[in-house]
Amino acid sequence: MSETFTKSMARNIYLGGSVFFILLFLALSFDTLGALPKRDNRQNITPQVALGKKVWEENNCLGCHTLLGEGAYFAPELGNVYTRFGGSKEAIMGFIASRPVEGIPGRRSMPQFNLSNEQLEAVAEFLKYTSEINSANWPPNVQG
Amino acid sequence: MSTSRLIRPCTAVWLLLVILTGVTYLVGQAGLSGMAVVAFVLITTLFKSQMVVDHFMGLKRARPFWRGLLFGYLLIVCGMIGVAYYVGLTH
Amino acid sequence: MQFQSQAVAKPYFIAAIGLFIGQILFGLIIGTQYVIGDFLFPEIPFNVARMVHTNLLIVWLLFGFMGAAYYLVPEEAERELFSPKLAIALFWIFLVAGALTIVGYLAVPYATLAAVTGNDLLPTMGREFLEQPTITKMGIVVVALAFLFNIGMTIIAGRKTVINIVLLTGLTGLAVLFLFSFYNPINLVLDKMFWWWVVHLWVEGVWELIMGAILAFVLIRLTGVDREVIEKWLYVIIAMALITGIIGTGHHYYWIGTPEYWQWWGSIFSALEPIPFFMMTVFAFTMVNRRRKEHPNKAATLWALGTAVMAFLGAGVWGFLHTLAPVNFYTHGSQITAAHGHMAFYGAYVLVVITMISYAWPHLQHNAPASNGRAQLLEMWSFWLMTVSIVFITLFLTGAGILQVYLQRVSDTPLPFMVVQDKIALFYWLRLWTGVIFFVGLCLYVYSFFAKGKETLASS
Amino acid sequence: MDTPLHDDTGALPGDFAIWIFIFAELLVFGVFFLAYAFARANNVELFNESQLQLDRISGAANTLVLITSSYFVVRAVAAIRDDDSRRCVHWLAAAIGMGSVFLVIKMFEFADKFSAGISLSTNTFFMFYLSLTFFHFMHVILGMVILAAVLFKARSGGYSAASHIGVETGASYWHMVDLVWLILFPLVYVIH
Repeated sequence: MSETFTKSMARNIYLGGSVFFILLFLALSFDTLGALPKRDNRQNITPQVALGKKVWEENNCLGCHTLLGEGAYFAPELGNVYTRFGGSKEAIMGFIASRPVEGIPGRRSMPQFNLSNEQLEAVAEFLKYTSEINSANWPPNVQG
Repeated sequence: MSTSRLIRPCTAVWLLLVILTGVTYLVGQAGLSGMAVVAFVLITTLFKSQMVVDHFMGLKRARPFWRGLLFGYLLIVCGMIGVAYYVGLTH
Repeated sequence: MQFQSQAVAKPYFIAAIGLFIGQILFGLIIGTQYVIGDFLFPEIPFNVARMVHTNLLIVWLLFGFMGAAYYLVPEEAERELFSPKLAIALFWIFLVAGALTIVGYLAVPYATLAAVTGNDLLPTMGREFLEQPTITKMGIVVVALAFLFNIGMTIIAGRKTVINIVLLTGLTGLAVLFLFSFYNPINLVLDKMFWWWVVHLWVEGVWELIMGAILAFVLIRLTGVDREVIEKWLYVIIAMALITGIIGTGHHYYWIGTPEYWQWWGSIFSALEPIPFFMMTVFAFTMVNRRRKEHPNKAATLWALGTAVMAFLGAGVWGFLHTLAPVNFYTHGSQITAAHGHMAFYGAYVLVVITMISYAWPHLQHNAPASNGRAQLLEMWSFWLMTVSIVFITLFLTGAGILQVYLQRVSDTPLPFMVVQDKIALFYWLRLWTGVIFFVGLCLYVYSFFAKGKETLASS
Repeated sequence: MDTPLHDDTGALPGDFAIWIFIFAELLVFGVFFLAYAFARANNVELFNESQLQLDRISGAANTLVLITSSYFVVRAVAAIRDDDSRRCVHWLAAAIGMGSVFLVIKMFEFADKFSAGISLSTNTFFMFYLSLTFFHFMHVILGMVILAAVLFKARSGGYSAASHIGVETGASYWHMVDLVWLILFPLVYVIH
């Protein structure tokens, strides 16, 4: 190759290119923050939802399940579980509360987390709130 | 640089680009559409872009490979835009 | 070894490999739980074992990166490390904090750990890969800052090579972006959006700088190719990585509540993300082909080339497979994602750390440029065993993923998750057995450190 | 002197590093253009309707502005090949000036759209319109920064007829910014 190709210009491309795309990313992120209120269902964030998210986190639910497709792939998607369970918070609460301590022989088993009724309701409310986030029609169907 | 010519080659290219831009604009203003019009606009665009590549970027003096690479790029982009337009017509 | 203080890298490398073994053991546990659901239940439920698996991966890679930095920075800067004592102190702090965290995961229920460590005060736990108690996260920040100080002071006082600067930039970015792990809003969409600022901008951003710097360092040593050439290509490659990777974050913003324009931005830019990996592959092979000397450490060359190829396959090709929004709509959060994750992490980061260890170890241990022939042969065997295994693990998971996506999401009569999991169990069995072979490869790798050869290479 | 060394070798003008960047940018824009074109094919009516709200005069004026500024850059390169740093600086300043005109016109256009409540989330057409033009807008700014850096170096006598690869590097990038707009304008503003 007869082209001139200097290290200092390569460095300039690296620095200039990085700054350029960082700024672009910040600009897009800024626009996203402005667009979120219409999509993220924030009007339904209640203290109960907040508690639900905390219970969700402190029992590491994401260690088995996905939520809006993110998490582990060992157990069903829960972003739409409220819809899948027929819009029933009681069904969700009942499922979590009824897990056998010793598991189901030979099957993937969900631990018994010994949640209080208040915590159960909060988790269900959190999952209801999650199901109402505008996720661009994902998942493709109710099975998640 | 030759100063004996009436007009510098690059100035002539600039003038040509200005005129062709005017034509493209007028096509838009006239509200013309249809495959033939779009083909005309795209070929004009291809021509204009290649003028920039050849005479402004100066790739006319570079190895044919580089010039060909950019021409190929422009051809694919303009061509596929034309294909997409055609697809839109048939929908 | 040119500088005495490079020796502090040694405990880091040992810890890295030790934790790597732990990571794979827990990988085998969760691989088993995939097919024998109640395996070790309720003592070690899947979520705990998986958390140990992924957290050990992150921690051992960080040990590897730090060890690599301690080894290469003095040599590049041409001076002793600013403070070897600090480096050793940080090693023990990090190791003990890491070990305590893992013990915490295994000894008590996660909710108890959260309560004990005061997650109420600043809740940051329970998010994928960032499960560490808040206090551990703070410890990580402190260790990272002290580490950066140590490395930074060394670089400032010494020769400022491109490799050192790029490495320092990458490590600084790693530390700075980790701060977003402390931001955990109740709004789930915001939470997820900024969670990716840690996770994506790590693995598809600043970690690539670290990887590029390590690879460039090793290639200069192994091939004897002019530093100028390697350094300018390093710049170009990481420039491409950031140009495509930063906006490429958008491929995580398709379905989590963020606006739909990310489907376009994310698709377009992440479709170009294979380019830097491809360049890295071409770069590594070109440099090795143009080598000006025959370095006796053949194993290190193999690891380096393996890094370039496997990073391209895992991060580039398998990433591209499901990165376009219309495809990702069906594959998001399926076994396809798992397939990509396994090969990308192995190819890009596991291999680059091992490359560094493979290059540095003979210097650290024997003060020789290479281990004996038998040790190298064992290393190469372990390379092929682990690499072929990970390729098959990826293929089996891809097979599982394709079936899962079809049965659960595409077909006219979508089946429930657990029904589908039963139907694709065969692939999980295959993955598990391949994982066992991977573990054999890893054992062979560890054994190679102790292998005695007939011939002993002259001291450098 | 009128045929600098690199002309004989058939090398790309300027530093090869910038060409790697240029090819990468062209690739991004190319993919973006085709994404627009095929998204349009699926939404012809929406695109045609929304396109009517664009200000074609601004678009055309900006095309002329960019072509002219590119022309000025050509003259700047010619000047330095004649070993005339002073004229080179003048032409570069003129080119940067035209770049600023582009930015001003574009900002009026953006302001007009924003005040009409149009955003990235309005519809697919405006998503593309704003994305493409804003992405290009940032490139104009980057190009101006590069030209300004070249200008300052030229002003301090950093280039000569024998050594002016930096001028060609900046010029090549600026022409790329022009080139992309030459396709963007008919694609987004005219074709319907």
